[in-house]
Amino acid sequence: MTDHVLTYMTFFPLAGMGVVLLLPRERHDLIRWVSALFTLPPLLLAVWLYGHFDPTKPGLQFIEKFRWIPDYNIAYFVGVDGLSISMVLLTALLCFLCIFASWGIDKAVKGYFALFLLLDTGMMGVFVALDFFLFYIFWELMLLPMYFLIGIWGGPRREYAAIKFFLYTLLGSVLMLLAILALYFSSEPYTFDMTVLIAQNTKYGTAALPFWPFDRLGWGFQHVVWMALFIGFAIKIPAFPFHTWLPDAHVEAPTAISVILAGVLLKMGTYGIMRINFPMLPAATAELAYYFLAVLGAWNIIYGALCAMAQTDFKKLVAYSSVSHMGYVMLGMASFTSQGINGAVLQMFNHGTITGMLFLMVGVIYDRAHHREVDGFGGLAAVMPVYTGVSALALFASMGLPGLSGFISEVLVLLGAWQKYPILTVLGASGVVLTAGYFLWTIQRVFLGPVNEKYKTLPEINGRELFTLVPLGIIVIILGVYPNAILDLLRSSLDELNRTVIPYLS
Amino acid sequence: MQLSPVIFYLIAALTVGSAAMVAFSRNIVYSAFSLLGTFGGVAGIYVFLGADFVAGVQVLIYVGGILVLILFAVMLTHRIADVQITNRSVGRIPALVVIGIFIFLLIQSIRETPWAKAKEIVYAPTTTIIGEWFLERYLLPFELASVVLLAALIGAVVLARKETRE
Amino acid sequence: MEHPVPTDYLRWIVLLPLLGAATNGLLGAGLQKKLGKWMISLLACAPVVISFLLSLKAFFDLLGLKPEERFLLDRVYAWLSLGTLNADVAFWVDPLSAVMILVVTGIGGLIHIYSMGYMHEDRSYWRYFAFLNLFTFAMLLLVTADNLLLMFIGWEGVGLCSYALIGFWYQDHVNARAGNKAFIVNRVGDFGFILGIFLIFWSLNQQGHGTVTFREMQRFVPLLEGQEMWGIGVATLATLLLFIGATGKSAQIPLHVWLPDAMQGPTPVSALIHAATMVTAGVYMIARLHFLFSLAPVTLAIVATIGALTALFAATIALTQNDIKRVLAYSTISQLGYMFLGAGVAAYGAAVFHLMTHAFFKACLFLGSGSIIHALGGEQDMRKMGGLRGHMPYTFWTFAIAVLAIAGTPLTAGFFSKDEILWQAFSSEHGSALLWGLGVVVAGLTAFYMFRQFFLVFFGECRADSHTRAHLHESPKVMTMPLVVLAAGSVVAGWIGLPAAFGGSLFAGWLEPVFGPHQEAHGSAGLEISLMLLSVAVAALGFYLAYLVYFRRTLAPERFSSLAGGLPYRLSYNKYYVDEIYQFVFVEGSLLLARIGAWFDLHIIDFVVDGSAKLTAFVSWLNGLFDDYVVDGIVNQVADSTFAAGDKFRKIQTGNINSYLYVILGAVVITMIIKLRYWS
Amino acid sequence: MAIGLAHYLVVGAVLFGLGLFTVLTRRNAISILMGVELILNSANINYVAFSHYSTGNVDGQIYAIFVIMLAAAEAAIGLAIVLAIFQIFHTIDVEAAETLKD
Repeated sequence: MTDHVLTYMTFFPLAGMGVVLLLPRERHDLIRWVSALFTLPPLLLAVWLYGHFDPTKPGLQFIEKFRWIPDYNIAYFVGVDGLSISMVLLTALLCFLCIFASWGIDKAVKGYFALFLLLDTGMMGVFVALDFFLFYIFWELMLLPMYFLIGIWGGPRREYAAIKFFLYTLLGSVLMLLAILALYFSSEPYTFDMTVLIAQNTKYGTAALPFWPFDRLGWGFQHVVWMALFIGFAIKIPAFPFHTWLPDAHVEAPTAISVILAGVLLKMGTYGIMRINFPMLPAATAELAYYFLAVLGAWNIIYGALCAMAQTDFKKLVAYSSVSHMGYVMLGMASFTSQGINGAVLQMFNHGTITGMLFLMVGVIYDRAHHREVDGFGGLAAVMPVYTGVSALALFASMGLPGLSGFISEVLVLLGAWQKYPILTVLGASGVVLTAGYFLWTIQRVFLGPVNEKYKTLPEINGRELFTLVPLGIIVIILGVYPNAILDLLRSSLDELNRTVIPYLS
Repeated sequence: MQLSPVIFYLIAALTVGSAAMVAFSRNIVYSAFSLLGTFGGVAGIYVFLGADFVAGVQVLIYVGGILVLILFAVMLTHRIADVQITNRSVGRIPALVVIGIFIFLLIQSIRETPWAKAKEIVYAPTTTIIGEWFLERYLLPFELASVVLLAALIGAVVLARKETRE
Repeated sequence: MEHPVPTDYLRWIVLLPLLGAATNGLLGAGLQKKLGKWMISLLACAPVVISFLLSLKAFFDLLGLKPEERFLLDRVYAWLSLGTLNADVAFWVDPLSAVMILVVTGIGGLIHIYSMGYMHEDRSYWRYFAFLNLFTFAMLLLVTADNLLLMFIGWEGVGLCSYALIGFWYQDHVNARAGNKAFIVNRVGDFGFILGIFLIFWSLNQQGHGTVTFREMQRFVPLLEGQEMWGIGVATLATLLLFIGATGKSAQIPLHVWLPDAMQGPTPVSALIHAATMVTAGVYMIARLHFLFSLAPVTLAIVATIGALTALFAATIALTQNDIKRVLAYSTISQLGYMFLGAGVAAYGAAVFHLMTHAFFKACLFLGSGSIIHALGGEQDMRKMGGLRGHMPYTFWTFAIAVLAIAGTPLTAGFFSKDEILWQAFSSEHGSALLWGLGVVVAGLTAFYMFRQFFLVFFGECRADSHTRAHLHESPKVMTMPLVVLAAGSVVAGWIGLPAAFGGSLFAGWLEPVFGPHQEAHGSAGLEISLMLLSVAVAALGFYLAYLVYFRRTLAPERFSSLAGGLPYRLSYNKYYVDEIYQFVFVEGSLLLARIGAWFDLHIIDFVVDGSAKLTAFVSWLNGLFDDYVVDGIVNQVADSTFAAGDKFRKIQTGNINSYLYVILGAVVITMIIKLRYWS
Repeated sequence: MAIGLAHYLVVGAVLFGLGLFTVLTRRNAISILMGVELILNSANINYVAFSHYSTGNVDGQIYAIFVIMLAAAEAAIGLAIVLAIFQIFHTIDVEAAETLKD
């Protein structure tokens, strides 16, 4: 059992999909409960993993490896280190909670939950895969259900959103595939094994390529591959200017899918950069991080915050706030300091829980009022006090209020970034003020003020909704008070990661 | 004169001859039964080529499965009496011409191409190694094959079942 | 370090109010319904009172230690440790923070008790006390934190509670907006503060001693001398950034705008947060980091100047306001200006001293005004008050004492602390006669506007409507008792800080382990006494003017308001239009930027994205046309000619699968012929 | 003359031609399927022959087995379709059952 814990975690939901498909399609409750049952074991295993992971070792743990397609040196190779275990925890948790957030889906229930479970497997796989080929398969596996989940169960403009999402990510996938093949054919012997590719990271050339525009930029093979991978990942993050799929996808997607999108999918971008770009292409990383991670990250923070301020759709507002918050991750990891990179990964985790809460919270109000116009509410605090309390927790955590988890990661990121890019840090930190501005304004418009007569009788948040929100809220508080709960996992792995890049920094 | 070429030519003649029966016979039942000769002949050729396992599979699946299936289909869809009418064929002459040219060209190219030669030609049993390879190198296609077969099975059941009106 | 006394009770000073907040916040609604409000009061007040007792214990424990090792440290657990960054959750009490925890829990406790009376009618009684406790927790955390990051939690935490309590009656948009304003303006300050922390940590890290802990910082800060960033000394830059934080929290120019609006909250909140404790956090922070500020004379000069200017600026606004709480709010800003003036001339002890005395008399004033507002059924306009002296004796007398104290009447607390600051402003090496002059002018203005308020409220005709007048009553005991205690404090608290000329200050001696030996004054005792007399004279002049205008009414106020075409009056009455300017520049500015950003997303980026999709579609349409007309045209031509030529092959061109097979076969045959003929 | 690769290929080629002929000329769906079987068999002969003479390993044989598998699936589905068509049109003449096109 313990030898294959990652495999079980990854494929349990897939088995669940099989079971769900065999269930009669009109037994909605049965389907829901079976889905919940099949997302619970990964969560329990993730907790077990958390307990048994040895945080003092920087390397990979819980490795499983066997030859899969030996002709092309493709292996089934999974394992976790500090970077991925945090993401695995997040994925397992959010997937479990999102099943409950999906309870209200009543259109083609069977298909929805089957696709959801497939998505779960895809996401988990991305975070545990250590073979490039496997990684790509999971990456694409996740794209497909996402497309259908948005395109079928989404809002009024779902087709547009789904296709936009699909095209954007497909573009990213194509570039990534090219980069993967480029790395494969420059490895010796040909291999998709990430650990081997990392061990060979000095081999990929940095001499400028002899054709335009690379000769002008002084870019070598490494840089080109880096850029291809980066664009693939940047679309997922989403970094400016590849971010416009996000608001549309979020607004149209059903609540649980928004949570998954923001909570897990966005992390794949930054995870990929840290898992692949950093150790495999350290020279290019050292050269390009400033322009494409730090500057873009700071710009993301401010730009996302400003765009969020202008939104009137609650969900769109939260979506743009994600753009802003992911900027911190980029800025933090570009600093190559212990605080910065740990803060970045912690921010990924925190953003997952906090934004998850925010989307769940928007979902609650949307289910009741059937619209999301920020200006259309008012005085909800008097109507739904418990809901207001939980929402306030989420909103303040997102603002980076000290004592809650968002603060820790933002401070670490900015503290780390300051040591390399003080000016960008000042810009990034000003995002904190803007964030406070638009969220407070939102609180004021939605929750405060005189009660809107139309919504005087809205029912209070119910037990199921609380069940999805409260665990996240507890995590948000615990990590604010005791961030070592996650930082301990990350520290040694990420410091090791830093050490691979630092020698190349000029 | 060695025995094996003789046997080879016999088998080849059986194969080709019964294939010709399939192609030219006016009676579909004869065509179907001629297939038995072709399939058996091909199995013999496999034996000649040292592919014992494939030969076995050929006999089991083609002769034992597909052929029986075809015969069933023939029996289910025709009254034996009016076979000639239903097994009509059209445009034989142009087809024969074109295919004749085609076969001629094929044989030409078979003769002219310098085929790669194996280092040594072995006549060892292949079942073991095929079995191993199925579970190693060809694991994915092997698994896929089972899925395909399952799908075909279900599909055939769905298609052939009588539509019941409610 | 081993301590002769156990220190792990320190955490309870801080955590008890948090526990109170948590129970009231989570269970309060139910408890209030089931058990009544007394349970809430008990849960809220008991922790603060116990905290106060524990603070006293800490104070006496400190007294029992030798002056040079007078501090207590309670390390709870490692909070953040990454690379060279090490921040613990640890509570640190030295003489400075001992003063602060006594003030916070002492005055905070009194205000808790007062609130039991003031808020009695409110439906959200539990929510009020949950936030009040949470505030106490955050403030205690701020003052006992042993490192900058932990302090920052308290720093922002008080901001949050202030936000929640200002907007406590959230059903009114005005209150909610005031809360927002407070939080956002504070955030601007915090932005500077956190950058200051980064800068300090980074530059110490450069020296190999990255730390955010106060004690270690004190040890290593001298290393910063000579280090530069962007052409400015690191110490100067860092202190300036921290000072931005202080201006936000302590409502100094230019971030003072939130405090007057903060008066929208319940009055006890104004007393606790916006007068006695939270707003003094900036002063405390500067005092805490005095070793750093002392390295940066430029910053000190700026601090002193901003302090003096704020004092003057706020005082001039206070002259013309009619809202009883707004006058007090501007007076708070003005008094905070004094404290910054003191801190800016490196007289940290004097600043902290004034902080403490101010806490007493300003809390007393606010609670007194709360008592008045309570009695008048929520009326806050002084033009509708008057003649309340007879109706509310306790309130009257305590208010009178507090007004005397703030006006700097000799022998009251305000007198000693204010004069200490003025004397330091004059005599310290960082001070100047100009700063002193400004301070004295403000003293005169303070006396004027405080007595203006006093006379308007308590003397003359009662201008309230008859209904309100019929209900006039003194407030209940639970509200007046705290007033009496605070009034007593407003007098007595000053006596522990006698000027050097009168025998020296106990208070300064107490803080000596923190700030180092008391600075030798440059002037003589005689000079000190004469300057003191001068400022008292100026204050007396202010009193006399107020007396003439608002008590004797021999001078019409219009004589002043119409001065110089009424411009100074209008400026003062409209708070120099700062709110309007900020609204226009910052709020509208960022909204404009926001709209530009959103527009850019929608019309540029999405235009490119959708455009490329459309372009692809267009290209494929063109492609289709090409296929339809060019390729198919040729094919059709060929087919037609074949058709015409070979009628005999009509039979095999049936259009079914066979024809395709033939085509394929034909193509293969032709290819093979070519291959065999020409390429072999 | 010893039997070599070419012999097998020729058998395969002829078989292919006959299969093609059947597919081309027959109008009976079952006969067409028989033709397809002939074509598949000819391909298999080539696979196994190449496997034996050219590569010397069993790759070709494995491909042949996969082809047989696919043929089985194809036959099952194809004949099922034929039966279904027969039930509807009462004929399996492909030209008579052209309504599918419309």
